[in-house]
Amino acid sequence: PTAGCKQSSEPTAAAKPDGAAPATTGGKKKKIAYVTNGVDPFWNTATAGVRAAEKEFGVECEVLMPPKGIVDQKRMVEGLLARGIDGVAISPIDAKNQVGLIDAIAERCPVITHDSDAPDSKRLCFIGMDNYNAGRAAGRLVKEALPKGGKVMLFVGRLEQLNAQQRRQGVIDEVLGRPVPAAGKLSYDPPGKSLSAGAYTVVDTRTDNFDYSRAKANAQDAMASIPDLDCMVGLFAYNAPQCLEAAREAGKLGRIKIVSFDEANAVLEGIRDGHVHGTISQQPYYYGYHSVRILKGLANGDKSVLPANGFQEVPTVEVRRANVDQFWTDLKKMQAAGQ
Amino acid sequence: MSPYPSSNGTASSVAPLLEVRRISKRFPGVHALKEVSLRLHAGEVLAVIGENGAGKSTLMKILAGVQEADSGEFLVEGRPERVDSVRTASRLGIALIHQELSLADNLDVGSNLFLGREPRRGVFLDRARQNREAAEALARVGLDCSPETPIALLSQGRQQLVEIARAVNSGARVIIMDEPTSSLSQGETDRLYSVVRDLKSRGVGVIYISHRLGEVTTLADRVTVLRDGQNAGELARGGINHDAMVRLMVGRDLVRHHRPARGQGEPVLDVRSLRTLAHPGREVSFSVAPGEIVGIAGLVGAGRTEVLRAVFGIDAVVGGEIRVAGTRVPTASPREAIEHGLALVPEDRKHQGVFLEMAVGANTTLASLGHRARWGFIRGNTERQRAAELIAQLDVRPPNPDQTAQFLSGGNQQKVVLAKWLALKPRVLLLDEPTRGVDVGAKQEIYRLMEELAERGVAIVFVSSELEEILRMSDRTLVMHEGRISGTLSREELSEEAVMHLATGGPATR
Amino acid sequence: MKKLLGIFGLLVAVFALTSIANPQFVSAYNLQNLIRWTSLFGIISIGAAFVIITGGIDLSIGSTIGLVGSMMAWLLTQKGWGVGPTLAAVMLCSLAIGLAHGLLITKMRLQPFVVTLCGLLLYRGIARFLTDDQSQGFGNSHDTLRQLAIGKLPISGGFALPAPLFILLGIAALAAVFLNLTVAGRHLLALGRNETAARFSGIRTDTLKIVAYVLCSGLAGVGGILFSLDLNSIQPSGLGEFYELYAIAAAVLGGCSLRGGEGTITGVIIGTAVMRVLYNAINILGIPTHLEFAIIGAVILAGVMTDEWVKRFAARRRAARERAEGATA
Amino acid sequence: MKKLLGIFGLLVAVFALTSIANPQFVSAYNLQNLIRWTSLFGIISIGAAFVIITGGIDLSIGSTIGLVGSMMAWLLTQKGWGVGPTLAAVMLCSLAIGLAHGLLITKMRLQPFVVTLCGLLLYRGIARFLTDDQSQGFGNSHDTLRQLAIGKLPISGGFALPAPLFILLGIAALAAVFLNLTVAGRHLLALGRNETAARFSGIRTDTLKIVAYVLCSGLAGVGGILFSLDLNSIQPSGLGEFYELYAIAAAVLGGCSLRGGEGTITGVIIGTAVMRVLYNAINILGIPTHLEFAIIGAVILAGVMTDEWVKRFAARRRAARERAEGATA
Ligand SMILES: Nc1ncnc2c1ncn2[C@@H]1O[C@H](COP(=O)(O)OP(=O)(O)OP(=O)(O)O)[C@@H](O)[C@H]1O
Ligand SMILES: Nc1ncnc2c1ncn2[C@@H]1O[C@H](COP(=O)(O)OP(=O)(O)OP(=O)(O)O)[C@@H](O)[C@H]1O
Ligand SMILES: [Mg+2]
Ligand SMILES: [Mg+2]
Repeated sequence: PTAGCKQSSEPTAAAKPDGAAPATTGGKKKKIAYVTNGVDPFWNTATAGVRAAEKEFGVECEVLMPPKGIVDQKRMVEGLLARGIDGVAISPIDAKNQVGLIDAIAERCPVITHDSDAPDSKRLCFIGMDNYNAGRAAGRLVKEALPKGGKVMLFVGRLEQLNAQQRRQGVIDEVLGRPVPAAGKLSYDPPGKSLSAGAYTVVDTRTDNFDYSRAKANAQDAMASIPDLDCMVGLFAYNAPQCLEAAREAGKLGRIKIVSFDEANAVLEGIRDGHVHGTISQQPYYYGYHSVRILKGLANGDKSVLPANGFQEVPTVEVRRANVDQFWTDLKKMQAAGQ
Repeated sequence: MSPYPSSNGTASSVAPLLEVRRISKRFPGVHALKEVSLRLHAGEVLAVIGENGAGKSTLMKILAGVQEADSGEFLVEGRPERVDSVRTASRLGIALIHQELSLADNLDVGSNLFLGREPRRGVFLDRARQNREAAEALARVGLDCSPETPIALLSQGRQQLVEIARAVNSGARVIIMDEPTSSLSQGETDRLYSVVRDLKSRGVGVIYISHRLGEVTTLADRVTVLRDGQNAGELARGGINHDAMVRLMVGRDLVRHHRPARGQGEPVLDVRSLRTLAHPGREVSFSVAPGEIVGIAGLVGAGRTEVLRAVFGIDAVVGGEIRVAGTRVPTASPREAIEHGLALVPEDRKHQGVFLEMAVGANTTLASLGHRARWGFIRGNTERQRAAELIAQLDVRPPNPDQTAQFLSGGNQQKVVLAKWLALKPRVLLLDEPTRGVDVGAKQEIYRLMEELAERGVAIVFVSSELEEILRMSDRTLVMHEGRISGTLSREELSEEAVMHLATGGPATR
Repeated sequence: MKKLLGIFGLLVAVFALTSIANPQFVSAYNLQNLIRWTSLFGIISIGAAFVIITGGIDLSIGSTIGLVGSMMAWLLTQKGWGVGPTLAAVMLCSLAIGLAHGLLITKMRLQPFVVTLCGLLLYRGIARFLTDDQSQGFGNSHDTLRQLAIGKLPISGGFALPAPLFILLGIAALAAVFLNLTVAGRHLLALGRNETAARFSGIRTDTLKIVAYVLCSGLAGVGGILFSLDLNSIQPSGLGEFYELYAIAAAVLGGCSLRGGEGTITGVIIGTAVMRVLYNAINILGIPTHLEFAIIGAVILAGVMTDEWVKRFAARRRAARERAEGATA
Repeated sequence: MKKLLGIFGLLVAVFALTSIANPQFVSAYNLQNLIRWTSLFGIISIGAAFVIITGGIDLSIGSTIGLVGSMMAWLLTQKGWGVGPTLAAVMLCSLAIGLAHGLLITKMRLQPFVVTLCGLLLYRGIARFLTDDQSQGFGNSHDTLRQLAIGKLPISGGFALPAPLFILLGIAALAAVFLNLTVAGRHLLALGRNETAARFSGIRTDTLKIVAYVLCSGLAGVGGILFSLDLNSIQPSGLGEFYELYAIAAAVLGGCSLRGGEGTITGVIIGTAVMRVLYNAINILGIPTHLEFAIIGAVILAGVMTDEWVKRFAARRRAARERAEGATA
């Protein structure tokens, strides 16, 4: 965390060892960039926040969504640095190993991380939430949905991503009633073996490499192979909607509980109709909003915008049938503000 | 303008069935046809002859709409027509049997026979009728196989018969045969004669291209000669004889010299009880002495090619052994065969001989590169030099090592293949139909070459379906019938009758 | 047909083994899913087969699916078009794509691999551009339309036949008739094996090739419509990625030769079924999903190899028989 | 060489336009990145070219990269192997993959597309299995080793040459010599043209093909090592996805014919450069990323088409000239 403050003492437009562009200077609109970790509806909501903040703070922010993972992310960042940029907010795909990349940005302009943090890097601050806790929150929703216990199956795009792992672990630990581990002491249960404690069983985790039809097939096959499956948890935004479709076709709506992450329309509809028990929203809108707000400040050399100990928490929201309508109208307002 | 020689061919009064005037055609680097004119009457057999590269095939392709002329007139029954595609040509009733096989080998015989002209019910294929008619068509050319046989299983010769049947069956009024007999043996050739006569009697006009002047003499009503892409003259029925034709083609008389038989001493090639895949039940044994020229005669499908392929290691053998100068040659490896001094000029030039898209020079040196390399590196100058020599030695036309091989005429491609092997200085040279599609001039050169090599002590084995060639060249003749050697004929015993007798399965005459 | 023995054996084997290992595999519900997926992928594989038979290849199938899928949802929901116009529009679009491929390949003599590789990038890009990278969906609307993909025809014992099956069967029937019984089909096979020979025989080779590419893209379009209706949430950047490879693999497994001129519709469908059954079996047996690629790759390879062995064995048998005859003769 | 004019023109054009639109494009920093990426992709494209020249294809390049990359990181960090043994192991692994491909294709007569398609699935699966789907990385260790990928050789004016460039140049030089100056190279081209005739000429066609596939996988292995060292973060299921297509596209752009027998190393490198410059230009010009694919697809297509046009035009010109001469003669 303190990494941020340490870094902040250095001049942001540091000398460029090998002739990269100087940051465009005060006169005209600052140009900043918002780099995501992929292409996903989730990031479209975040973009809405970016756009809103753009208007509010009068900066120009470019949103970059690398379609094919780390290589594209690296390539795009290099492009940004090459043409000169006044600040970058990035969601590292592999935080642990991308420290080098983030530090490379830090050499040329202020950099902050969002959604997924890289504490060992020279990033000035992190905007987001703790995926592990989010996972535990989802776990609580599962327990709520299955007071008498039952069989749970998890679905995710790729397990390699830190955020996926942390969420998954959070859900598992919560459902199996394990204690919260000390920070950085996360355990990892490799997929493929079914874990159970008390009335609850986490049967397995299925990955689909972001192929929606695989995601749906995985849900179907789960219901087929485990006729008495009680709950499906979608760890990525698109998983739950596919579980929902599968359940609907199987005629198991309501019979099989669905817990979700993020706020895909299908999920919110599902919650309202009572087909989905609930979802954990990370409020991506604020990722975008705060990123722009803070970068704007930093670009003008104003350190005061930095949050204490470099962590700007965006609280997760647990959406249930009770609060879904409110949440949805707010969401729509935010997205409208983005247009 | 070209002086048009008058002819007294049959029915010259009515407008000719087909006539072209002052046709010209250029290809990159070549002026294939220069104002060539040609005329064909109904019920006439017009032979078109000329050396390799004279432009025969090109002219025929133009007549059949495969290629378009740069300039010139095209008249059918006196009506000017524009033939820009095969479809228009066949609508006008013109069918071409290509010099190179053109079949789809994933289909059966029947489908190939009717390719493009399938009997149909609406959009549907009428298989029953197709098979029925196919059977008849095959019978007419004397091909004894079911219309449902996959074409890939037929030997070259049989495939050629299918192509002939296709054209004959197309109901065309003009049928062009570009070297139809090049892969046929005597039996099939005779069969073809009767087919042609039959067509003739039904008023079909036939254009017949062949380098076998004997055939021309027997068949043709009229002969048109091309030389270097120009009309070189015409011969009417009466005036058709070997020497006259040769004179018009090459513009000079060819001297034929007969040489004494030779080739004694220890055999350099010794084939013992060889059993090939095509005829696993039959054993083949023979040996060849240095400087000896051994011919293998037989009907198409007799298994001659299989024998050569097996000896050269292209196909695995079922049994038997092969020795060169006493040392046993490991079978089923052309490379080993080459190492032991064997070389094979294959029967299917296009697929097995030349590299069509590669330069002539590269073609000629390909097989011998390894032997002339230094540490696996090609020596550019030596290669170029060598290529030039070979091209000169075989008189390849055009003599340009950088010309792409596919733009050479059939005969010149054959020379290129020969050159590839001569570059290796083989001890035993195997030739499968060495003069297939090669004109008299080039033929003489190839014969001369064979003799030269023999003088130098090279043992030569050649498969030929041309009796004339067998009679002319071989010191000793092996006749094959259904996969076994049905007899061996010394130079004294050698005669057309003797060969045909053995080839058709008669008992050995000894 | 002989050629299909190996692959068919593989299908049966995997099917039998899985249903023994876990009876749920043959439960009505699972079979229904299995059939639906096989149908969806079968449709695009048949398209791929046509192009492969001409000796060509189409790498843009996946992107075409993506474009058609997102475009349909976009037109219906964002642009508020009616169902009829929308379907017409997207099908036209996919057919136009095929036409473009065909023209570029036949008239401009470009290599199919290159043309369709560009297509792969281009159509994906257009899809993302049109929709502004927003993921699309039908929500609860258009349920009638969606029946095309998720509808079922109930038959005895809680078992129902998914709608796509009928679409597949219809298309397959037409395709098989076209390929085996019509003159055009025969010409297609001929040109696939030896184009010059076909041209010399006066066959309209170019037209036929173009038709093949149009069919391929058209079927990809149908696939795109069905996939998006089935998923009800379409990500322009993701929908259909890699499907061209699945389609081609299925076609080749089913006995199409990439050298052209070979292939049967039955084979293609069996090939597709094998792939889908494998995916399904892996999930049903609870094998960790990250093993799935390895297993499928290995099994397909094994399948192709045994297939080859079978063929060779048959050939050797024939040779032996002839040898025997030869000896007696 | 003529064949390369079109594509080279395209490269120059894109380069010029971009540097005018945004001078930062030619900044030392950007050029360095550009060169590094071109080198990395160039290496694998050369491998692809060898296989393409034999008339084959290798779809498993990307997965091989993924496997080698993850395996190396896994051995170094998880298994604590030394650098030497690790490099040896992963290179052996990639060469073995090539050997397997070669043997299956030549001895079992399987179609390259099928074999390598299975490879695409298989190696990806193995990578995910080995690493248990955990993304790998070197953290801050192995910085010396990483110099292979991220190292620079400073030359005048703040401009430095990236290490991979030298690796590429080395490989390219060897490859070019092999292809143009050695007997084996000539034989490779010949067999690509007409395999039967090559066999009849006593060329070891099988051996040569195997060599080509070994080279291809081997270079993919080198690529895998460099990519993972460069990224310092390897996702077993993601690293190298689609790279086979990039490699093949580059090779084809560079004048390789998928019919075999044609291709130059220079061409391949130019082809790669075009693709990388395009990606980079789009970034530099701040074009919305979701247009990227569309633009690249369109430009490549345009490039191939103009190339074709140029060829035809040249041919027509030549014909006309000859006709004129003929007239005078
Ligand atoms: N497609 C082509 N492109 C370029 N040149 C060609 C082409 N086809 C033929 N030629 C050239 O045109 C000339 C005539 O060729 P053609 O095949 O008509 O000769 P031919 O009389 O049939 O010889 P052969 O008796 O050997 O078949 C030759 O010099 C040949 O090199
Ligand atoms: N690829 C093949 N597959 C199966 N059988 C074949 C094949 N090629 C030839 N045969 C058969 O083998 C036998 C010998 O064929 P081959 O070509 O050796 O005859 P040939 O005497 O050389 O006649 P040609 O004059 O055509 O050379 C024939 O019965 C032929 O049908
Ligand atoms: Mg000719
Ligand atoms: Mg023969």
